[in-house]
Amino acid sequence: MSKYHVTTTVNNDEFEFLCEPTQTMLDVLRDELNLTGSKEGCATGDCGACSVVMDGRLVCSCLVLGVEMEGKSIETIEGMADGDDLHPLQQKFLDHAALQCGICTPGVLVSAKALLEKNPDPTETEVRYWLAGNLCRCTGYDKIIRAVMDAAKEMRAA
Amino acid sequence: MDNSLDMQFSAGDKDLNYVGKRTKRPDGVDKVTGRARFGADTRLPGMLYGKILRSPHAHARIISIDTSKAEALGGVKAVVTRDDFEDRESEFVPAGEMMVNYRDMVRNIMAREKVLYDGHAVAAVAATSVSIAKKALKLIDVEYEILPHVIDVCDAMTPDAPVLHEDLITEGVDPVPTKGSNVAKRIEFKLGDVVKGFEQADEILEKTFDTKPVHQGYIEPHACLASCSESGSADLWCSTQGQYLVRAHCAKLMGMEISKLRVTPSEIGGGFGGKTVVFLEPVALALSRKTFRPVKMTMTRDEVFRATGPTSGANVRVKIGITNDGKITAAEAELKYQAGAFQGSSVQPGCMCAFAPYDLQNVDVVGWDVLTNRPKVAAYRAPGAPISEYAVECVLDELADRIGMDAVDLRLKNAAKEGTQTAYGPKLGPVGFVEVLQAVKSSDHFKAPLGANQGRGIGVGFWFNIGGETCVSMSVNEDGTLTLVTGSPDIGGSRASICNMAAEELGIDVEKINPIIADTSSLGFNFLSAGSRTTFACGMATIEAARNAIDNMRARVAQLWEVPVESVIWENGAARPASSNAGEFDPMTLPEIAKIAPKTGGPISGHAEINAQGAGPGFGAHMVDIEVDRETGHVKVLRYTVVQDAGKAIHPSYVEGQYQGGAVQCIGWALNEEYIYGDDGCLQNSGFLDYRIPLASDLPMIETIIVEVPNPNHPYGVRGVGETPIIPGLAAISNAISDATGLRMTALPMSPPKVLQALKQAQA
Amino acid sequence: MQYEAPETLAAAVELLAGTSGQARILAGGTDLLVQLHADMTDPDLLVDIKKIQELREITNVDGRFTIGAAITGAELGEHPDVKKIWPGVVEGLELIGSTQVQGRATIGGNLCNASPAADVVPALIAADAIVHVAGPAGRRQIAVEEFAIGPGKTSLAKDEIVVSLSFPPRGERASDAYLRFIPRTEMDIAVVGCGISLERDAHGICTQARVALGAVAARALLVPAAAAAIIGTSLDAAALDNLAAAASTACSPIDDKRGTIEFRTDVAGVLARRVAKIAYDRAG
Amino acid sequence: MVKVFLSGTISQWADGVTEIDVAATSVRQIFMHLRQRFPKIEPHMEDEIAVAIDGTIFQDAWFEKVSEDSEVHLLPRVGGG
Repeated sequence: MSKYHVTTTVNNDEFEFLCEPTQTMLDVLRDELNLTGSKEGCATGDCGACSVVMDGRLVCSCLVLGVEMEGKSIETIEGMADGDDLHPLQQKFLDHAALQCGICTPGVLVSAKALLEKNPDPTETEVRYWLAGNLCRCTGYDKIIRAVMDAAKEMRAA
Repeated sequence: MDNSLDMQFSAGDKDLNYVGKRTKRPDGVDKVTGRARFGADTRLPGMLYGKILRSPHAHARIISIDTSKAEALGGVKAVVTRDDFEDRESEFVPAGEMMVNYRDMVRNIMAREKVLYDGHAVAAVAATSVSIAKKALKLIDVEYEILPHVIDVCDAMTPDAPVLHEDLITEGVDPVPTKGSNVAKRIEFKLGDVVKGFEQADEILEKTFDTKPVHQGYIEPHACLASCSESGSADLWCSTQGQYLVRAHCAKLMGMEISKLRVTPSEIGGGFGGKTVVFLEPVALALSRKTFRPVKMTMTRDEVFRATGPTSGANVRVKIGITNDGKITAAEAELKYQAGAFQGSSVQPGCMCAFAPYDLQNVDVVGWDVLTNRPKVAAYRAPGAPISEYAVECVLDELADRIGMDAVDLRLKNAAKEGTQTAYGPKLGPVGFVEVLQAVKSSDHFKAPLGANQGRGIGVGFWFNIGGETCVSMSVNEDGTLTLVTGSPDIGGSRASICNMAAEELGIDVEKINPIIADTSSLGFNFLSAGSRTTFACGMATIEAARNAIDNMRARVAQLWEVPVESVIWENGAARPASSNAGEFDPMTLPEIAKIAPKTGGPISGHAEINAQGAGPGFGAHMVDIEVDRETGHVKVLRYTVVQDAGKAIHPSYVEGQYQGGAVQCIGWALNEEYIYGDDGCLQNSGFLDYRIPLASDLPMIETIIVEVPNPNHPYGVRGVGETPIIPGLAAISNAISDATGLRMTALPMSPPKVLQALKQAQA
Repeated sequence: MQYEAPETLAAAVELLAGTSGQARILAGGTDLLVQLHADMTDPDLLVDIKKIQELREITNVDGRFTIGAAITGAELGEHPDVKKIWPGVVEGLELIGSTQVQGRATIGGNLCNASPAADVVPALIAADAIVHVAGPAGRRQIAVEEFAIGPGKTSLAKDEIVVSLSFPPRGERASDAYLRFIPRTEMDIAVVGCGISLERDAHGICTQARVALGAVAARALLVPAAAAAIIGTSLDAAALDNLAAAASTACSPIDDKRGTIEFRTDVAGVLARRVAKIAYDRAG
Repeated sequence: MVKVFLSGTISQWADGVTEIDVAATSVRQIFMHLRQRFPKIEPHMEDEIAVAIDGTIFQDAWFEKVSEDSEVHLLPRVGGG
């Protein structure tokens, strides 16, 4: 299978890579760019563990082809903290113990950040529906929702 | 058991600095930044990609496997089939939930004579890319002779059912059968005389319940990376609840010496019992041994559902007799549990737990372990217990109704307490069941009003909890920090709890302790992170290791002060004179002692190698409010409270997390989750789209009440907390639906079509 | 497999017409990538249509909306006007999948996937939408209820592309609604879906209605008998009973992992009732 | 003599006996006695039996002491998820 040359921006860094046309963005991030923070839980868009933001839109990177990354700007979990300054959401997840095993955490954080950028003052119901595509099997979501609400509050005050 | 550990909690209300505090988890930052390395996140130079060819049939004899075309494909470096795995003797070894048999295990990881379920591994390929490996799988020709299959547990027990293993003779029945069947085992637990007990009853109720297999649903699929060297040694990285058990199983299956196989556990993306067995690991090792190149294997979600271990589906009959004033006089149950394609369901703990929450005189529980053409079951939190306790709790609720007694009062009246003779064996030590039920009654939730079409239900749960073999090693570093080495994979934040206990013992800042989870070559044997043992057993070993390090430091200081070691005590992170009689010395802090360690005898460490005993049973209760949409059968969960005895919550946040996560798994199991098979015996919902685990939008907040009745066998009173939370919810939800509608659903899941059908039948 | 992302419709049609192998159109990819992952499809050519401007536009000419086939659920939901006039169409598209899927899944994709359970399709049928198609021979129009001909099958030729969907102009007292039944609250495929578009007069009498059902037959159905049950009424109890009965009667579903025949038939009636009330209230 | 109770499966392996008196001062001595008396229990002895002494469960406890007034129950070992 001949490969395609793609130029893209991930977390403000420009990357060039070669990929097979069947490789997904998730495959590319993990296998070609060594950005393994995005996780594969299903590869069918049902779990959200691979969530990234592409040109401002929250997407499952398993449902985007690597070749579609051409010219796009991608944000992944690896770009969320500013140096050793954690994003308020990351900090609140630690404070609220909003993770247990941690496999869903990168995807949940990326999704929650996209929510708060669109809606800085979401209701609990809005948070729950926005995150419906991010499966978590450990926490029962309770502490995740609390952490997101608390981060939103702190970010509004800032 | 080492009873030398002081039982600290009983020393009175000693102020605790870290135990019971919500400290920062040591692995937290790595997990919120995407840095933490899970099973599929490791790569090696020269790595190959392994893929497995799986059976499309539920039951078929393998006539032949031709791999020649796959082997000829460019980029394919190795193919393995049944011929690459040596057959093993029938030999049972403990592996978490139940015993496993190596003769079965070698057949489960790669089908031998027959394929026994849809998804059963038949061959595997290692290639230079995933796409080549997938292409190669299509080039493998397998000739099958398709056989009739059986999926349902009751069908599998009939005399004319297709038999999976013709040589399987039922154990525990008299006379011993002469012919093979799907029934592996009959077990029975008895106490007193149920016939007499039922004679004393005013009300007797008997009902039969069905449950479907459900999957643990961990979000991280199984993944591993194996690298065999020409020297005969091998490295294996994998996501597992127990690297030492992976080592034991793989060494056995590969014919390797234990010391030559080093297994390094990755961070684990959920397990719940499902990552206590091996699937990919021996196959990856076999592929690597053929190529002497690293081989990485990851499962797809479809493979996880089809070919790992869900829990049993079951058929359970329960009969209970009570007097008009609510005393249970007799309790009887018959449990038929699916084991999947090989024997070893969780029916035994199911039998043992069935009536364990109650103080009963007359009990008879019979269990059957039954094979079906499904994947071999694995543990799923408190294996076996949710199924049997669900049925019991539903029957009890109806009996409470019949005699006009409050459901909690009925349970209180019969509650197991210290000294209760259990049907499964011992008398109970101190347990917190009565306290749990009292906390239910005094909660706001219990008193809150309900609206139309709403109902409230409660259910209770019991799990034994376990201890087991554990090693911990702790180095006092030259700058006064500590490195804590454990061998227990952290599945839910246990590192934080363990550091809390270490900091408490040592009297130092918890953030000065850095824990790591060791590979199998760096620390002695540890049993699985399972059975709610980690905080209990690994905690006990940590406390002992800390005390060992403290003793070492006290000895150094005693030498320095030229006093007997007894004259030096350890308090608030420093060695101090035991009294003024010991001499006037300024305290020496841990960093001060660490700094001069080279002069006082060399590096300082502490260690413990224990087999932790005396785990404290865990009791819990769930209370749930639901609303039924009478036109669609949809059940909405409105409010949910978990009450459970933790013994002592070392890190309350992660105790709450266990309660909340377990409760939501109950909600999934009760309402929507199930394995759905077609007439062809193939699984139809092998993905998260149609295997419906609860979503954030399906749920309310999950309230928690932590009851603390200390376990006298642990220095801080810890009981395990991970297993019990998956038990009470199934019945609680069923009882709530019954409260809202007056209907008793007797089959799980209580999905909308079933609820609507029941509502229509009741109307008609 | 060859991947192409043409910038004009002509180029896209030419690519499709020119290939001798199997070609698939890539829009949001939320179904296609799942099929690729599961080896359910192995095309020789993938034509990504998201760079074609006409497919990415929403226009409103004198109250006639045209929505490009590659408009995503998120984009449609954010459009200031469409939701006011066609709330049912918007909610149909917005119900598909998660927030993540909404960022990708397109209105044309949901239509072309031709699933009997596709969420936007009953809403489009109720809205009397027209499918605009381009092919080597030029353009043609298809009534949306004629577009799917069976599960996974459409009336498109191999070298045709759905360009857009257009909607008739609306009266003042007109609106629509879509509801589906799923076991959870999100992330599921519709077990039953129902879209209703209606218009009422100044006295609250329903003057026009279209009722469509999803997931109860081999393709989404337009149910004229159900519409007839409410036209001329103010959606009184008897009219709603007749509506529900007509909706249930129109069902010819299957038993599968997502629902039973009995359940789907019952719930179709229940949903029709609920959707009609919402649309009626919105129209008022 | 120590009173030893055998529950469920253990009793099935011990020809249905549910209660025996054993002269023993440790768990290991009880086990040795059982091995001799009930050959069917042998394959299960290593890994499948836990002991409860006065209510405390020991998964492995050869050297644990028992005395005349100990109440000893043998029960199946449990694991967990």
